Amino acid sequence: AGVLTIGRREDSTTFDPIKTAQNIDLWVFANVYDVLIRVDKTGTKLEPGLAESWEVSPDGLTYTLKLRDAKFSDGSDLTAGDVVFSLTRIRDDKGSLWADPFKVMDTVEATDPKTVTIKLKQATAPFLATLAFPIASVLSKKGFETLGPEKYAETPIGSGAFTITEWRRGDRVILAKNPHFWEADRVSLDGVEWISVPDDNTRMLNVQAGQLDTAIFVPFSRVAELQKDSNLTVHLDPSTREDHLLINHEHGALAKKEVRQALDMAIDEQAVVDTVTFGYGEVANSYVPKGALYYYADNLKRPYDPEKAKQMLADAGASDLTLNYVVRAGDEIVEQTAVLLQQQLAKAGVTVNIQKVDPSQEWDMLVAGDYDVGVNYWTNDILDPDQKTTFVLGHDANMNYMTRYNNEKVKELVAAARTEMDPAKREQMYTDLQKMAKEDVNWIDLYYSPFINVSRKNIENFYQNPLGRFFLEDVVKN
Amino acid sequence: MIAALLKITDLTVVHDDDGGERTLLDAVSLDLAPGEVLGLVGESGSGKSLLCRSLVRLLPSSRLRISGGSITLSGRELTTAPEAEMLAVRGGEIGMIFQNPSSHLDPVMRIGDQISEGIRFHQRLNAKAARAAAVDILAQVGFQDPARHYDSYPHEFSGGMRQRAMIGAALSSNPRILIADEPTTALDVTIQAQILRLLMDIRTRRGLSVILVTHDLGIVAQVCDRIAVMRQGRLVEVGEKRGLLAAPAHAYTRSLIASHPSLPEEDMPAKTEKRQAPGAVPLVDIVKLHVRFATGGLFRRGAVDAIKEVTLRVMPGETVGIVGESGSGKSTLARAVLGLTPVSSGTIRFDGADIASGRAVLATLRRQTAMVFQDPYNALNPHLTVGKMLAEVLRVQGKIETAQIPARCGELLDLVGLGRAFLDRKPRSMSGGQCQRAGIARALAVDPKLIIADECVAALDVTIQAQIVELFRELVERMSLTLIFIAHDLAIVRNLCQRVVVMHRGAIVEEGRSEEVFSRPKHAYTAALIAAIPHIDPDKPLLAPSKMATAQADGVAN
Amino acid sequence: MHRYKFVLYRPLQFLPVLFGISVITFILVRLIPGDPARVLLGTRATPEAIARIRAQYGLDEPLLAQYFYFLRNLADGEMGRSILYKIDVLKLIATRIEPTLMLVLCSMVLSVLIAVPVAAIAARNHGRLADQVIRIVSTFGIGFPPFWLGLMLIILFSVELAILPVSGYGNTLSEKLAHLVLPSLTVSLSLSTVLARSLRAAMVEGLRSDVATAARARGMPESIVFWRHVLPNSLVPTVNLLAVNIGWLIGGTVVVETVFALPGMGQLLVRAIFSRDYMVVQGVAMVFACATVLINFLADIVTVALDPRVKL
Amino acid sequence: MSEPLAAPALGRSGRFRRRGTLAAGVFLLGGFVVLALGAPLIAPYDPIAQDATARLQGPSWLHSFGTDNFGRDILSRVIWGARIDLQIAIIGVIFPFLIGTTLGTVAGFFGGIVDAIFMRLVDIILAFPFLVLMLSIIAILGPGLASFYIAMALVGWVSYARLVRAQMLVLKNHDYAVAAVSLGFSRTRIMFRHLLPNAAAGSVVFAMSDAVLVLLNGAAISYLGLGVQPPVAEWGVMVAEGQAFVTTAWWITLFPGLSIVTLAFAFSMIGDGLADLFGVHE
Ligand SMILES: Nc1ncnc2c1ncn2[C@@H]1O[C@H](COP(=O)(O)OP(=O)(O)OP(=O)(O)O)[C@@H](O)[C@H]1O
Ligand SMILES: Nc1ncnc2c1ncn2[C@@H]1O[C@H](COP(=O)(O)OP(=O)(O)OP(=O)(O)O)[C@@H](O)[C@H]1O
Ligand SMILES: [Mg+2]
Ligand SMILES: [Mg+2]
Repeated sequence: AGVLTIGRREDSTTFDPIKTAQNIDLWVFANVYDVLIRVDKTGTKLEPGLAESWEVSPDGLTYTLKLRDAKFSDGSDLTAGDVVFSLTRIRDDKGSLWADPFKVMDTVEATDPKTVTIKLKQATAPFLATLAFPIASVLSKKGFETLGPEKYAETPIGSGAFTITEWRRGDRVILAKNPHFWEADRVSLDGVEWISVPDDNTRMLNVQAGQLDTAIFVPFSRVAELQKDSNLTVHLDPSTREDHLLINHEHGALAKKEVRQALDMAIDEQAVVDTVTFGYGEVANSYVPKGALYYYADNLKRPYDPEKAKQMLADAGASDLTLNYVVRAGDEIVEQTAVLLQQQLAKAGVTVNIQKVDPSQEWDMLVAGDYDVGVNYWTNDILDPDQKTTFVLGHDANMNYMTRYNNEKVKELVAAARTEMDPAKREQMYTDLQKMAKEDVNWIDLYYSPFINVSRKNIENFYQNPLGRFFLEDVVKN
Repeated sequence: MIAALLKITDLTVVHDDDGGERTLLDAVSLDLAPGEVLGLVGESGSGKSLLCRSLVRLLPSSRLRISGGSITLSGRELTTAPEAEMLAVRGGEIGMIFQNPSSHLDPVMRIGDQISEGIRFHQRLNAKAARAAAVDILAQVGFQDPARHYDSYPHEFSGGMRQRAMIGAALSSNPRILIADEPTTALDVTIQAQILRLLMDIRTRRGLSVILVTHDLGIVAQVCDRIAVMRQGRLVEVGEKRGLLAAPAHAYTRSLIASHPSLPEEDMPAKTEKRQAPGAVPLVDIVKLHVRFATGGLFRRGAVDAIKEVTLRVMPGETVGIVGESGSGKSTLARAVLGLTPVSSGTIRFDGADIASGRAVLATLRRQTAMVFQDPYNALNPHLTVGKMLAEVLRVQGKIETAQIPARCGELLDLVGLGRAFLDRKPRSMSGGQCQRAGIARALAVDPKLIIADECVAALDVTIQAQIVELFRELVERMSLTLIFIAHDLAIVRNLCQRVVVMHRGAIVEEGRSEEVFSRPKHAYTAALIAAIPHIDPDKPLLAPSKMATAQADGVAN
Repeated sequence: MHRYKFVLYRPLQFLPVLFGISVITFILVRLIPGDPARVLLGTRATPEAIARIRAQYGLDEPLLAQYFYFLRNLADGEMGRSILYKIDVLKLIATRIEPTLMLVLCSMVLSVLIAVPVAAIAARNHGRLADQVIRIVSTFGIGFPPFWLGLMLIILFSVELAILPVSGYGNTLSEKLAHLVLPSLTVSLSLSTVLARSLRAAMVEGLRSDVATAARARGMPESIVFWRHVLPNSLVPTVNLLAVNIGWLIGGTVVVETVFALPGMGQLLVRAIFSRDYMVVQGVAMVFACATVLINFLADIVTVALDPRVKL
Repeated sequence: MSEPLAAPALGRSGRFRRRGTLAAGVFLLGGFVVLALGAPLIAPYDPIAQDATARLQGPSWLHSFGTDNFGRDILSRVIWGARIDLQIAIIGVIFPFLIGTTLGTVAGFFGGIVDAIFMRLVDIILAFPFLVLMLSIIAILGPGLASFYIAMALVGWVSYARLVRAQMLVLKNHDYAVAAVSLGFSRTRIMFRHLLPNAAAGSVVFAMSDAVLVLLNGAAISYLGLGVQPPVAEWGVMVAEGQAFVTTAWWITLFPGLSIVTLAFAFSMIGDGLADLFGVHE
């Protein structure tokens, strides 16, 4: 019983699942809306959600989902019609930010009140994982139509463990236990408050002073101190976050594979882990996060060797390399990494000019190719590696995540892996992809790091899975 | 003589300097009898104000202190009395009127409240009774509509009304002694006369003793019973007024009386007048000049006619005096002549050319005329040394070669009697008289045909005043200058100018040869002005009822 | 009463000011590189998706047309829709205005409550120890970065002493006030020193002034001289200083809001600037501008009330 | 009431204080200038050299102000930071000062329509949320000192202009201004040579407190993440970055913080001293 208060950096922007791409929103959707298929606590398996069971036709084109008896928070029944409405809306709504991954759906039909049949245009291996994505939340068709999009985005009607009673914009989202949740017995809390506390120090002090039960986004620098506090538990939950150094392959010497490899060798990832993550991270050897589906643990880890790097650069005719390093302002981690890498690269004779810009502008510069290197990170939204792989290596509209990396063989393999339905073969394909990416140095993998949260000792089962979902339905407040 | 009400014996006030002590009041002894009016005169800085303030122990700085002597008020020692007791003495026993009512009245408090405040504190009356008492006092000091004026703020009053309010505040707690420190110096002669009469009235009605500080011997001669003369912190002479004025014992008193600018007796010889050739072009020719200032805000537009229909002609070599009360438009006229203020209608010709006809005429005008300003401190740029200031004028005017500028600067200073040591001085380190002379030197640097001197002696000591007037007289004679001399002190104008113009409320009311205007004023206002001048001869009473009536009718606006 | 007539026509002068501000903000936010659609779409942006969002918010139209819409909306009392929050900007501002307003108000009151007695003590002990101490402390007080000061206050009052809430904004008025104590204190510590310094100077002058001497000469005790004559005369310049500072404060609450997690306009503004939420930036800027203009207007009225000589 | 008179003018201590304040302020500021100029000689370490073995160490003999999370020596960073912060305070004030006094002089002197337009502009800038301007300009031009200076200049001039204009309105009616006109001096000469020097005293005093504000604005911008480019040592950035360690490694924020406060103190003292000297009030 009791109300769990959680401090986070920012407040939500909307509760319309298809109109946001921000983690800050997505992570709360999971508490309010249920999805057809869920990702489990380990972040590696799919499990039944609103769909009790599902079948995929052998050609991989038809999905038949059987719905369980579930109700919306207003007490009305959740039917196949609601599912059809929600899924087609993602694909067709003008304001939808997520239309692309759902364009593969040809038809979505309610074959009976408890059965939904989805026909795809082509076989797509990650489709089930996509359905587990919070944006694929099931909305109440009737509720949406009576409330209208704006009101619904403020006080939605969902079928999740909690329901929104009040949203004080900029301050907090107040959730109450949803009595109609089909797993209502599982929920111990009376409610949850997501409270925005932007300043990291203030957020931590709130938990230390006992004014918040939990706080997320604990800075690495605070972990040791918080661990010493006997009233607190620090959670270091495995995540799919992976930080990397983007390289613009179109800029001068960076087009040469050897130069990129030399840069990789000039970077001491372990030092980054030690200094920036205070040792709570782990050196990355692949773009696929450690522990995630198809992660290739034995992938190459280039040793740190500035001398050799210098030599390689000289051999490649790039001994006086000067790099324009774009840094996102206001992100402590990114800035610290930049300061560290600047010094490391200097040892290999590379001059790094740090250019700090505000986040939207950084984005613009990356897209425009107006940079040489820059640090970024990615957390998976769905458990299938396809989403990230397509963005990073699939040569889509994003120019391979703005790196302008270009390798036809990789491109073909990414496409093939998406439609391959045999898990064993897919695993091999992704292993190959990881090796090829490493060889080409599409970017430089830096480190994996956990989600770090802190809670008071009286809070039990506070857990975040690697995709970022909080299992608040299991949390107990003593 | 009756027993003294206030007895000062060997009062000494010193100033603690960084090094040692400087004696500012040196063993001053003085009494004041009940009902007596004691005039305190002396040069500026002689310690008159300090003496007054010592009586109520309100010295202007913490570095000043009473180091010896005693002050007894009806037998009670004040120099050592506890502060609480002094609270009752101040206001309650000794009331004070200050020279400058504008700065001594609280600008954000209603006049009446400033008076009733003292009543409530000293007489422990409630608000309502205090108000009634204050209204009564306002009536006593001559306010026509005291109930209404109670709620006025100081800025809504004229200078004379403010001074009367100040007197009201001083009287509010029924003091036995009134100290008036130069109560009329800032005021017009006509208003001055009115205030003095008020003081005397109150004295007779209440049986007050008054100490009246002034530097105008005329005033003491008119209103005081006894006169005390101070100089450099010492009391040099004290005595019954007639005796003292008739036979001053001390040399300083004699020089003071000698430099008092009196209107010469009617039989004084007329000034020699340069005859103008009949066809000569007037240097300044003003025809139907009208200057109007817009006042007020967006919705309450009003206008003040500072100059109305003024026609005036000044021939080369003439010395013309312009007199008139404060606000009568004298300065505005001067500025208009020099093209420093926009003219509403009428023409001004300088040496035959209309000054509104173009920049060229204005430029000529500015090369041939110069102005000396009323306020010696404000008229000089505080950031420039006298030498730099003169050099700049010479350079801009370009009448002499650059190489000769330094020499010329020196000459100019010699001419005004300052000496070359002043080349490197800034105005801040100079006395008022010295600043005024620097201002005159600047005017001479232009090598002008015409000098307009706007009340350039009003702020000065009588002795320095006399020096400056003498300087002008010399200059006019030696350099064939044309001089327009503005003042409200008629005696000086009478001494210096051939012709006089009397202004009243923006218009010229009388004009003519000085002797004539002063001896046979045609206009009532001129007569009132002349009558209001306190004469140093106590037997020529200022406060004769008949003349006062005219003065009030014409000169004083409430 | 005619002195207050400016109350009627002064608001007319606000129009050109607000118009100027609308033009400047409009141009300024659009000069900033970066694209709201891309910010909204995040990492997954595709060119088509971007184009769709831009069309939806009218960002693909010519600038002049956009400005025209903005003005037309403004005339209708609307400020467009937030791209980030997807609701009406005015509605969004309405949900965020109170904490900022309260913060400014409380800081102002607190600053005055601190500044007046401090200045009074300093001025009445002019040149003595108390004065020197106050001078030095206040001179130091100006130099503290508010984000650091705020944190120290939290650690002291909320964590160590546990007598005040760490951060946030409450529900009831008393809760809100409790939450506002530390933020206002943070602002006041620098604001009040500025005020106190000005006030002290005016009071020192006032105590030496002829007005004070005249009151003393009427036998008024020092307390009356000070509170009835010196203080009222010293307030006029301070009111204007306060108004100017509040103007700055209104546009600059973000740091304090961030440290104390106050869900106010400052935070909204910064987030809007960073995500290029044009409409919100414009809206907030307009609201801030109106508030500043209003504050100055109030200061004018107070000045006129305090000093009968002033005519506007 | 203990004292006979509670209206003491500047007493003995007063005169000493007047000179003393100014002298002490100048002395302190001079100290910072020496630190800034002599940084390469005085600073014991390279301000940007990292030392992985000496991270987050408290003050010790080796590192008297301790080290930060990169193992950089705080003392050296504080010393080198003096260069940047002095520059911020000075440049951040000089341009607004020059622009403001010039515009204020012209507007106040000419009055009329020039002044009316000018005042509306001032109103607009005063009412314009400073932060929007600051952040926009930084976003347009990119973070860094140049943008900061430009933003400060665009906004900061208003205060100076208002001060000078108000003075000009009074001074231009002063007799010595009228005298200058009557002597045939040109307008430019009167404005800038005769009136401005007298009108500028208040601005000069204000510039001193403004320098403090500029420093603090710089720190606030750093807090929002848009200050100087890393790894440059600047006090505001050091405090802002050190916030993460405020409870664990207090020395990272304390020393740069104290430096800001002390520099602010120096400027305030000079301002006070000048105010006394010129006889103006803020
Ligand atoms: N606050 C002060 N500190 C030091 N010296 C002072 C102070 N006030 C007055 N004095 C000195 O005391 C002396 C007497 O001054 P006081 O004001 O009494 O002169 P006064 O006779 O009233 O002159 P005036 O006719 O100009 O008013 C002067 O030499 C003056 O310099
Ligand atoms: N700039 C102005 N704006 C509005 N009214 C003005 C202005 N200058 C002067 N006046 C008004 O014009 C009238 C004449 O003023 P002026 O200064 O010429 O008088 P004055 O005779 O020189 O007085 P004083 O003896 O006090 O110097 C006064 O009523 C004054 O208030
Ligand atoms: Mg005197
Ligand atoms: Mg005049």
